[in-house]
Amino acid sequence: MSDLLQVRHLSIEYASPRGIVKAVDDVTFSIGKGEIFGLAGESGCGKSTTAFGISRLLRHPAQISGGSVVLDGQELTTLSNDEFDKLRWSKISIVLQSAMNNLNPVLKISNQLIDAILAHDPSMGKEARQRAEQLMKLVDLPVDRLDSYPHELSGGMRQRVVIAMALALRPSLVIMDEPTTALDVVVQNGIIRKIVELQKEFGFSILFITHDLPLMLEMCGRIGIMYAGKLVEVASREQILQKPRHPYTQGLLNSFPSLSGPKQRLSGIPGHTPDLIRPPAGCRFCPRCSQAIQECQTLPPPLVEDAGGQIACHLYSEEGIAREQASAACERS
Amino acid sequence: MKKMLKACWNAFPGVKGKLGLVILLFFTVIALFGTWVAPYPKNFIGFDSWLPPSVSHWLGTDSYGQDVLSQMIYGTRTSFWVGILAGLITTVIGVTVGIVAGFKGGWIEESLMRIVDLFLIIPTLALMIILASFLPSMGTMSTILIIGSLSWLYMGRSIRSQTMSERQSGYVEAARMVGMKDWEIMFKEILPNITPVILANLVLVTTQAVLAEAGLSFLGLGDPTNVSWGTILALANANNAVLFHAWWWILPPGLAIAFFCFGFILIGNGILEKYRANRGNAAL
Amino acid sequence: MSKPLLHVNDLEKVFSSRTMFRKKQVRAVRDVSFTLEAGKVLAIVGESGSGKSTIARMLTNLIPATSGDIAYNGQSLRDNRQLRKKLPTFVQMIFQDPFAALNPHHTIGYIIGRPLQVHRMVQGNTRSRVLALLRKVGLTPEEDFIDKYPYQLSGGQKQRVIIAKVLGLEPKVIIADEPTSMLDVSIGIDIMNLLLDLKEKENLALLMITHNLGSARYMADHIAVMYAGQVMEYGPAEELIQNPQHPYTKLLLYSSPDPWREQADHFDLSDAQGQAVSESCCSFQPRCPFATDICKTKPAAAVQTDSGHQVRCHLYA
Amino acid sequence: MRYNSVYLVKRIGIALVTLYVAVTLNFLLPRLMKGDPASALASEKALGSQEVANALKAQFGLDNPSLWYQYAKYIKQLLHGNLGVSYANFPSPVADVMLKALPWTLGTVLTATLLSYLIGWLIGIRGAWKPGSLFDNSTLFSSFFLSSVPFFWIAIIFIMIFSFYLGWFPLGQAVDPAYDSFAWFDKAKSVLYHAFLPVFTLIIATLAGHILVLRNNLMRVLSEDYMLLAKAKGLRASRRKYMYGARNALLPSFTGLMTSLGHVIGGAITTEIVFSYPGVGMVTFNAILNHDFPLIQGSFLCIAISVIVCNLIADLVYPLIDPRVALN
Repeated sequence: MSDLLQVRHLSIEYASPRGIVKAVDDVTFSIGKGEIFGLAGESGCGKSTTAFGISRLLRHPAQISGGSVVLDGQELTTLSNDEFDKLRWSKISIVLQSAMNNLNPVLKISNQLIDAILAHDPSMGKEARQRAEQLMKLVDLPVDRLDSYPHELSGGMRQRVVIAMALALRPSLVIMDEPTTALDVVVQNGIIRKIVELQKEFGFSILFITHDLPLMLEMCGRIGIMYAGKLVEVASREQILQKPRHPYTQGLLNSFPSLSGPKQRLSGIPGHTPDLIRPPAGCRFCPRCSQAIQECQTLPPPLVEDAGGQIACHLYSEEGIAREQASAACERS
Repeated sequence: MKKMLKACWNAFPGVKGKLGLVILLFFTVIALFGTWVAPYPKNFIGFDSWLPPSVSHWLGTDSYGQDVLSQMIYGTRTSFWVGILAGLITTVIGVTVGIVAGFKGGWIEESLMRIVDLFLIIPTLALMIILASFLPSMGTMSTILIIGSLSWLYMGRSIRSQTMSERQSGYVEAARMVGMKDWEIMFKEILPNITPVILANLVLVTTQAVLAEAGLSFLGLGDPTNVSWGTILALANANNAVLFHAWWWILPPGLAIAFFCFGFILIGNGILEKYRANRGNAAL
Repeated sequence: MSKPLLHVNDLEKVFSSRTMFRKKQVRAVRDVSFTLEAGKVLAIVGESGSGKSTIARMLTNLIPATSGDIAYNGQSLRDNRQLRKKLPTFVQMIFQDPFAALNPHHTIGYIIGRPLQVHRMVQGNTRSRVLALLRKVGLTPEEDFIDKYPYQLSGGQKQRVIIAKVLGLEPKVIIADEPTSMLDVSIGIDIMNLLLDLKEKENLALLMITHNLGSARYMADHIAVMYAGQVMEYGPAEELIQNPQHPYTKLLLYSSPDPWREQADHFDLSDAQGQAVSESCCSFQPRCPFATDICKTKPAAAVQTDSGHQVRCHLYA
Repeated sequence: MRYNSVYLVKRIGIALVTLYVAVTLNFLLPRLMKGDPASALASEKALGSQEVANALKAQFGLDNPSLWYQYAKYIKQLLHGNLGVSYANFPSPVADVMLKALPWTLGTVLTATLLSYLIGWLIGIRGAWKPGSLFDNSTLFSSFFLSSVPFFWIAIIFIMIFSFYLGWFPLGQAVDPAYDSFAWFDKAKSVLYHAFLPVFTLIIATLAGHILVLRNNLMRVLSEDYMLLAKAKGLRASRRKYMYGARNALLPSFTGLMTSLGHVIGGAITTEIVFSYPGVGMVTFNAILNHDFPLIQGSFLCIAISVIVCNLIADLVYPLIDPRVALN
């Protein structure tokens, strides 16, 4: 499966009154064509910043301070604004959290669906309206709703309009930043099933971002776990379900009360996230990690790529494994 | 003493706040110590008229032969006190009405806000003219009362909307959960959180008061015995200072009003910016 | 069976808003009844707009109930001024948003200490009592926290301060309105564990309100599933999760993402959320895949089924 | 039309109530302030003859002490458009003096307010679009300065510069002395030529307020999600700026425009005196000088009525911009 998007050593920082905040630090991952890739992590881990960095939507103080983003073989970070604008929505589109205001309150739904199309193909004129009707049918919304205003739609309907809008120009990558967080679980289920259905039909790739790990495990093929600006583990869904490797991933999985498994007490993760202005020297998860070893305090863990995906933890780096076997050996003897 | 000065210094945040404070101090000094600073006594008409600025008369003399500089200095006192006192009266009324209306809600809020909206539409200056022209004697005190009693409307409304947004927040509901009395929630819980907005409004209202006083005295409704920046301008206009090229009589009062109010506005905006910047730690 | 601490009978709340001509009435809560014993946890689960938060506000007398009866220790709340004055020392609520529930202008010591003074739980200096409360909720070293301002604390720490403040009034019943929905999950679990431990140690009754069935199952002994202001199904937690009866409970269960589940059969569902619910039919009828004619004409009554659940559905009538 | 009846009735209701209060206020003020209202309204010395004074007292029911009777009479007179007789330009009734003066004031004030709102809108948008830029900071600081300057001072300065030293504009008055003999085209030219400076003064004086309000509104709107989405859609900067940004920022400031109308008229009163422009302001000024109370009351009433009417019009225009208001 050739790669659609390659992100190499991406770093994003912004100046705050207390100093430079390294929101995203040396993140590397790739998304295949037609793959649903998940980026999970708790608040402040930099998952949304990464997405906005890729699609060049960073708000003022934040800026990319290093690394490369290659989409379909084209390097994005060096493009000029005008060149990048050509890609906007035709190659990359975005679906934001379904807060009250992701649709312009004073414009009709039809105008907001059409203006993306017109921006890239001004000659459309009449057929633009038909395209808008097509898009509404695509997400099972009644076509007569085209002439109503956003405040007349329910949260679920508004989110479906935004999804239809994102597919207006058949982009190759759709970034979804917490698309269903503000919705009820039943409506969310309907929208997630509609997204998966559309993905199968049009074959675009999805970068799905959320803090809800169970939802991600149900929907995404491969998942990246971020913590305090670092990408700590990338693995397939089955791998993460059966044998999560990074201690933080294990802690996360042990924080979600499940509906079907046995009812036992969960421990969660003690402590709280580090300060991104002066992050701890070694691994950023070290202060909260129960399996921390000597190197963790001093040495940032190297990124290891292997069959199971990517892992950035000393337990799995070469010296780590060597020491592991040594200590295991002496235990046995 | 040093600590108090320090606290007062960073109570006026940012470059704007500091600049505003300097301007304010400059005018306070003149208002308080005017009589010693002014080269000639008040309304003293002992000189030739229309003298351009010279060593003895830094700002020249007007058509009556009064020294413009000393008139300006005495005028500072009136405008200063009118601005401050009218501003305070307006703030006290505006804050109480705003908080009570914003917090209590129901018919109290409805009636108060109807009155405010009503009077906001009717031009306040016209109302002031009516009041001023009918009052038997027009002392400085009555000017302050008129301006104070009519300019709290805008402030009342902005404090009310601020209080309403605070009323929705969690800590007010938590306070009611604990069983705190209404007055405590209003004045010990909500008030500290809207103080920055009150201060910003106080500053705005003081500016309006100074401008209103200048307007009233320009129309000849101010205190005839007293001199203020407004009366100087009124006389300048009435005596066609323009035809006599008497720019030194026209410019200073206007600039003085402008800088005085400008200082206040700078302070107001400095406070608002700091308030918005650290909405998290709003510990003033 | 210990005497019920809290007994709610046929609770109802109608919000009426009057525009110029017509009187609009919204029945937010309808004929809700349940009991709560000391040391037990009841979870009320429902989507937004199902009336669950309205019930919490009625129980704590923040808003008056239109009809129905709320009794604490057998004493009804209705026109009982004495109980209402003392209510804060009987029932307390933990709010959903810890970031907004603490006044940014007061120190933690003042926030926890002030209620003690309001209800004269402590004479004179409240500092030692506040330190004890901070220790009880795990905010140690407590000397560090007592003089801090809310903006210096993380979300989890803020929620612990709120719990400490609530404990200060030594309530018998604690109502937690979605206590962890604004927090990261790894911190939320600690808060839930803390609430469970406190329930055991202090023998409290806990009423938890949430939209997440997972946390309801983790915390509660009994679960009540609410929809459009009515209790659709009420039963022991484990029983209700393993063997749901009411179609809506099934819908909620299968919609909640749970990767550890083998295979979940899906409903197809019309996104008819927020449709006007008339009194003459079962309120879930517009979205119910099993709706029959009777559902459209007669409101469903709560029925005790053989599995011990109370279900409001014609399938079991 | 898209009007929702409830909104319409509510707005007209408020306008009528405000009008009623203004009228009642106008009636009560002289009675509360000075001793005997009769002496205020029809004092013999000003009119020079006893019969005229009595006739006036009868007409206004001042001879009957009961307040309600006077109030009823006052309202009746008002409905006939009779605002009493002005002392200064006796015997012409107040109503005529007002009718002559009102168009001048309304003309200048309305054009000035709309133009200043438009210019303020453009500057505010450009400033907020690139916050912190030189343009933004300079407009911000000059707006602070301008908003703290009295209207009439700007007027005097402008006369000094443009009329006196540069001679581009007349020193005052509304029309040329030989206005009546002009053909209609020259009349219009002369009116515009004389009105330019007063309108320009009003624009500059009120510009600062509009810039500040609009800039703050737009700053808030720019941080909304739909702006981010518009950028992500690759829409042209102009569409984002106006159809998405400005239209949403316009709404709250439109209500601000309505309340600022009263403030502008207040300012216009003093400006007209400097330009000796024969509007309501000038009339009020002369009325104050001559203690001509009926005229003062009359001018106040006219100002209040015109402001209320303008606000009602603005209320009716508002639903056309903000879809949420008219339809719900």
